[in-house]
Amino acid sequence: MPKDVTDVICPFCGTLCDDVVVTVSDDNKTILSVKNACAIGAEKFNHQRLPGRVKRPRMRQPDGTYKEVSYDEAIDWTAKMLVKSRKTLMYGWASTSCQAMSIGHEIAEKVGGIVDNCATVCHGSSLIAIEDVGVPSCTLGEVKNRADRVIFWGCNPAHAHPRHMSRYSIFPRGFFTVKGHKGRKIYCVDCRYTDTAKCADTFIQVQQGFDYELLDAFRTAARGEALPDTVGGVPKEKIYEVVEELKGGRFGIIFFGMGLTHTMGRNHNIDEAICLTRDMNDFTKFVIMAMRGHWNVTGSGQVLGWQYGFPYAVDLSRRDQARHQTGETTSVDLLNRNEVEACFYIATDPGAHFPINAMISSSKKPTVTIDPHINCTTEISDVHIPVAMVGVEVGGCAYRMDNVPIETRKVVEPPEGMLTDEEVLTKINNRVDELLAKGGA
Amino acid sequence: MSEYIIKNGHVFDPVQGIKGDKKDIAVKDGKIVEKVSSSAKVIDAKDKTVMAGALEVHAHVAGPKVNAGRWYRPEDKHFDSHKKPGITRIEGGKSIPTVFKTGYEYARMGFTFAMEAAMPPLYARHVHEEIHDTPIIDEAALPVLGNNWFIMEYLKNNEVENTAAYISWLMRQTKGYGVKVVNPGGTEAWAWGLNCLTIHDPVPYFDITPAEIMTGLMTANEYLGLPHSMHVHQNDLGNPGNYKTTIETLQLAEGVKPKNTFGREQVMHSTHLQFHSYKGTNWGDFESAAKEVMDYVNKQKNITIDTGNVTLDETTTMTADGPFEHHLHGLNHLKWFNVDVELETAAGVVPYIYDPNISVCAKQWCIGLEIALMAKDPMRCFITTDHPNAGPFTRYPRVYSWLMSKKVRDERLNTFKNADKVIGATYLANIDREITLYELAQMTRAGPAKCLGLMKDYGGLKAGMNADIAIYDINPDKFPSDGPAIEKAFGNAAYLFKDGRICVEGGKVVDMGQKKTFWVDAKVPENKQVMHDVREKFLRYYSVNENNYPVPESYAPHQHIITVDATKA
Amino acid sequence: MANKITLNLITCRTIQQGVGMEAGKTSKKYFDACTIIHMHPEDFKKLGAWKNTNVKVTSSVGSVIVKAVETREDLVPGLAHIPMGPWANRIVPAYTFSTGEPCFKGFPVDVEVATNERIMGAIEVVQDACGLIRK
Amino acid sequence: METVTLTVKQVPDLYLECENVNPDAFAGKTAEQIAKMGAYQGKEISTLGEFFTIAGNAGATAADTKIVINGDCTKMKYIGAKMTAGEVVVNSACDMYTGSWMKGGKLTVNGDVHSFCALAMAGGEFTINGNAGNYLGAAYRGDWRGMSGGVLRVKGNAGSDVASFMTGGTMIIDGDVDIHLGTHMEGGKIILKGNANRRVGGQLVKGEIYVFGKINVMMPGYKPSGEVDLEVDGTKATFIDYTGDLGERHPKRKGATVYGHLFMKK
Repeated sequence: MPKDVTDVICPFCGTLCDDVVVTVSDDNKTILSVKNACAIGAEKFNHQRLPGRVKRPRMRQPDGTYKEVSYDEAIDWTAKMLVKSRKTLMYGWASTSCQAMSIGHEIAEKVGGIVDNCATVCHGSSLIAIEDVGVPSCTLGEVKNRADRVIFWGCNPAHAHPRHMSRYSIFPRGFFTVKGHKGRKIYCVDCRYTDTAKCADTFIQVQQGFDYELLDAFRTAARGEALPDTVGGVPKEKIYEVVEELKGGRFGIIFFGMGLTHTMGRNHNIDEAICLTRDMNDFTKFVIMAMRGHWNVTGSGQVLGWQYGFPYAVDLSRRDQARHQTGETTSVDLLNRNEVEACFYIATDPGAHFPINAMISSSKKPTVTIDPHINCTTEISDVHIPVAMVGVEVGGCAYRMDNVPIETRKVVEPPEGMLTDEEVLTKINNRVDELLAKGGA
Repeated sequence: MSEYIIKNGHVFDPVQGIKGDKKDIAVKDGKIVEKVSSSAKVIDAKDKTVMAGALEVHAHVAGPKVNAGRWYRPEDKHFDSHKKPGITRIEGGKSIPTVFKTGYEYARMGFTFAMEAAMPPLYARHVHEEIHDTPIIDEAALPVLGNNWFIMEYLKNNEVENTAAYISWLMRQTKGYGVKVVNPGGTEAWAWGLNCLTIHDPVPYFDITPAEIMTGLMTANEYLGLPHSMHVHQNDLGNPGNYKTTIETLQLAEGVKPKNTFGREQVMHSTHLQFHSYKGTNWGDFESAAKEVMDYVNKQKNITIDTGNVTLDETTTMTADGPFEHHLHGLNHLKWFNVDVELETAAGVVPYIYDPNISVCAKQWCIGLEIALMAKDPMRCFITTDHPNAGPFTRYPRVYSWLMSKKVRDERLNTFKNADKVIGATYLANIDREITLYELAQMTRAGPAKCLGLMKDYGGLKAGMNADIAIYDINPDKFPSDGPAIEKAFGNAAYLFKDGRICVEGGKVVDMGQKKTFWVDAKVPENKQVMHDVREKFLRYYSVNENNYPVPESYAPHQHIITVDATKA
Repeated sequence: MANKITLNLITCRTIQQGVGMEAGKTSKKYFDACTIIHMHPEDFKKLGAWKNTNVKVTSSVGSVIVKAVETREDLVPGLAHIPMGPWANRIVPAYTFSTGEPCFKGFPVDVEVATNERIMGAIEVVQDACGLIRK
Repeated sequence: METVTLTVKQVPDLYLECENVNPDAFAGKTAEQIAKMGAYQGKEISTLGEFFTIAGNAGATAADTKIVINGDCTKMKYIGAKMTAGEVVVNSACDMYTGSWMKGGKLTVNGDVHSFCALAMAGGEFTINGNAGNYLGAAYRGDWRGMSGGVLRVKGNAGSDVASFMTGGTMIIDGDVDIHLGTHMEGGKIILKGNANRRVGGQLVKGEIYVFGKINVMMPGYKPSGEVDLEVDGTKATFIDYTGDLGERHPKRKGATVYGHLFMKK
């Protein structure tokens, strides 16, 4: 008899919806259907049963083809690579559990790795900004229960966080927001008229790359100072009008995304948005939140935070200290500058998401990729170690975009003999210990 | 398990009333015993001081705001991240050490237990993840309840039983230890950008006052018979003139009787009292009110306090008192972190520099020391830095040196830039008292253990208690006269036994021990109303499902559950 | 016929790209979602191209072949969008301004019609650049 | 003053961390002792002697020590970092952190420097006879204390995020800069002889920026408040005085608000 697994956590985006219902086959091996998830989340669960999944590690042969090898062989190769390399990029972590990350960090500390997560090409800019000016924020339930002014700035939840608007930000009725959507004023600031913009009461079309100037104009307007006639293509009248509306609210929130983090000035755009938020607290209650992408990229920042004190780009290469300098110890910079000798990727696909010049640099170095599926990175790696899908075939702790920790659930069994991230990392850790005890690779 | 006998040491144990006498301490199977076999390993403690392991009664060492303070301050560890030789991991952070450094440093100073002072229930899993990764020391965490919607709604109608049932449910969900209150009502008001600065300010919408919240929680706490009392961070923290509110709050305990099986005698623990003992009307005429506050504390036996000593460092303030952090940011303009937590609480973080050249900071330093030095009963006054708010806990040895040597603290006092002004606004210059080793053992061992309801196992060296033992290179007959020597001795335990295992030797961590997580399972009669309310709130107002809220036991692999039974209350 | 126009390019997530990614990097869904460039109708006119024509997009770091399409998410003239993925990343400049973040949004590209050029597969487009395809 | 001459004999494969190459670390050491000082390349620790030929002994103190470095230093970090006195001359381009946390003495680089140089510089003279990278004279991540003292001169161009969180000292750039000059500045003086791309003085609290060339896009929070005749680094000219950033908080002194100033040469 098929059965329903309830309260399942969706391991796709930082919204970390926890109300998904997954129907699984009687033998716990196959996912039959998925309820409550968005299109992307449902696809992730469904991928579990797609044919053609790689079930054993593969190693690239001299002729460029891949040959299946045992887990032990792949793990031995990986451990030797790590022990030999003087500086290794250990990138990814955003799609695995906090428990797995911890083991990874232990390995990095022994072999001199640089641990970086997907924030590096995503909300890294936001983390820099928060390091610089802090961040007044809240949990998503606060937004649902209190917010009456909601701004989406350079983010497009309709595409990237599909259930965000219905669960937290636009439509839900909360304790002090009994009118739901009707009680909220929704603003969208973007260079495109996105599907999110279509849900907004007010759309402000900013010229691409002028967010910093526009945010500065908002702050200038909030202080009652003069403005030029237009800023970033937006007339000053509009800016004054919106600022007054925001001041008139009881609880305002700015959600922002890649439109700020990737655009010219990067961290400064967020920095200025945070400062605007801070200023608005002189008039009413205002908070701001990053729309974190990967479901557990926040978790990686948290674990690195409590173990080393930095949220990403943590350089343990000297083994006697932890360092962090965005622009130096960040993955793309390390690859651009050929600062590392080997690459270790886990739970990520830089091959698809890094600029090609960084990946060309990566492809010239010994590389191991640990990922459930074949992707653009596995196919330029020396070794691909497939693992169980975290959040589908194995549980583990994850952190939502508002840093709320939620335990993901196992809903089905992984393919027979398939190891989990935690198991693979533990084996690598043990093998590294053996090699180091013998004095190296 | 191995046996040890600690010989020839000067033992200070308030539990047995031993004041520096030479006494052998025997250890077997993790406990202190009357005697051990002849094969026991001998530890020579000649010319050394032997005490029980110390207990931290109030520190922010694990959880979301602590970690925010860590990762948003890379500058706090850019030149302060090192690996020491041996089995330890990399240790980083000055004002907010990483979890590894936290465990090691407490152990090196002779501590074996630390209470995380503020756990937002929705973030309990995070707190436990960090506790799990903190080596050696035992830990527990206090869920914050003073701005919780359930609590405010029940107490508005004086529903003590429902309040107690909810607390019981919440402690089980969060693996929590007791009842923490931070700026009652004020933090909920902060969700609208407001605050409650007196204990009679009504909480917006909830139609209840901070005084009613505290009285209700004290009653519920005793109804349940929890090991610890209500633990309160009062309203109006850190503002000149707040001492009146402080005394008024303490007065709420008058007539409330402790009811528990743990030997606890207080019904209210008022934390970091230094921040609440200010006279004056602004930062210009700001003065110490330590005398006024301590006169009250000394005569009111059912309250305990801790100091919150300013250590004169660059540090990171962090508290569930959201409006206070916003206020502080307005004063120093340094980076402000804030998170409001749905239905429960909030937290803020702001870096702060306690600059000895600024007289306000110097006065705060005086007030913290005055509170400890004016305390008549060292079993009710505990030394803290409200880590990291008044300074990092790693400065305890320095705080001890100021408390234990008038010479050392007067040297500091007299060299402040505005020494005359500081001395004129405080009492410290006229205080001659020096805390003795025995009093220190009361203030850092026996006292906090009793206050936390842990006196059966912690805080003393009596047979049957945990073999948590700190041995310091201090000869009581030749107590060091200079500050650095005192600091060195207290900062580098000659030995630390944790559950009968030597974890620190010669100031060096040699064993990770087997740390335990404590939590309290309070049994109450089945309460359908509360369970209905819980379901309702999760369905309608929380952003997570009820089934994803609890912290599973796997997060506390060596859990120690204290069970209380309030089913017949 | 103006054969080459210069546009300001951004790369962003789309829901189709997200679905395709979770279906698998080698899936048709992923290919269909990411091998496109969204352009404004006026820019189609300037380019002299029909909708759904293959174009060659060239930045300071390289070129890629994708299909030019119109989108329901309106752009302003002069602004173009390729969904994030290995195709977009063939032309994203890796320069980070020492922030760790490459130039994913807001860099100039030349677009020209390339009707007869083939669009590479997801893995091919990466392996090709890395010199891993044996000819 | 004693001179130690370092000549590169081996260019590192990765990057060499030269935190020991400064007068403070060398002081009181002979050439042999200097050769034995450590330098990291990733996790591998080697010695300065493996990478440099070292001639001459250091003086007794940092102030008595001059270091001259010849050969290719493009892959060497931290040269002259944290120096408090003495002199360093590098006849090559250098990598990151050159002269960072410098407190005194004189540092000259006859070539380009990469990013994060002169971070939180507090004193001394630092001259770059080439181009500088990003975050020149800025604060370390998270810190609100950038360059606070000393004089920094760049003969060529500088990158983005120059002088972020600057609180004091003087920075003179003969060439152009990219985006974000003097962001979050709270004191000190920047003289830019060339052009700036965009975002000059954003979120500036206090301090002065002089621009001889053009700014592509002015920040909206700046407003012209008149013209002044000034002599700036030897050049006499009329400047338009802009006050700002009006979007940012500003301190008050004796009841009057203190603004930052951006002087644009006419």
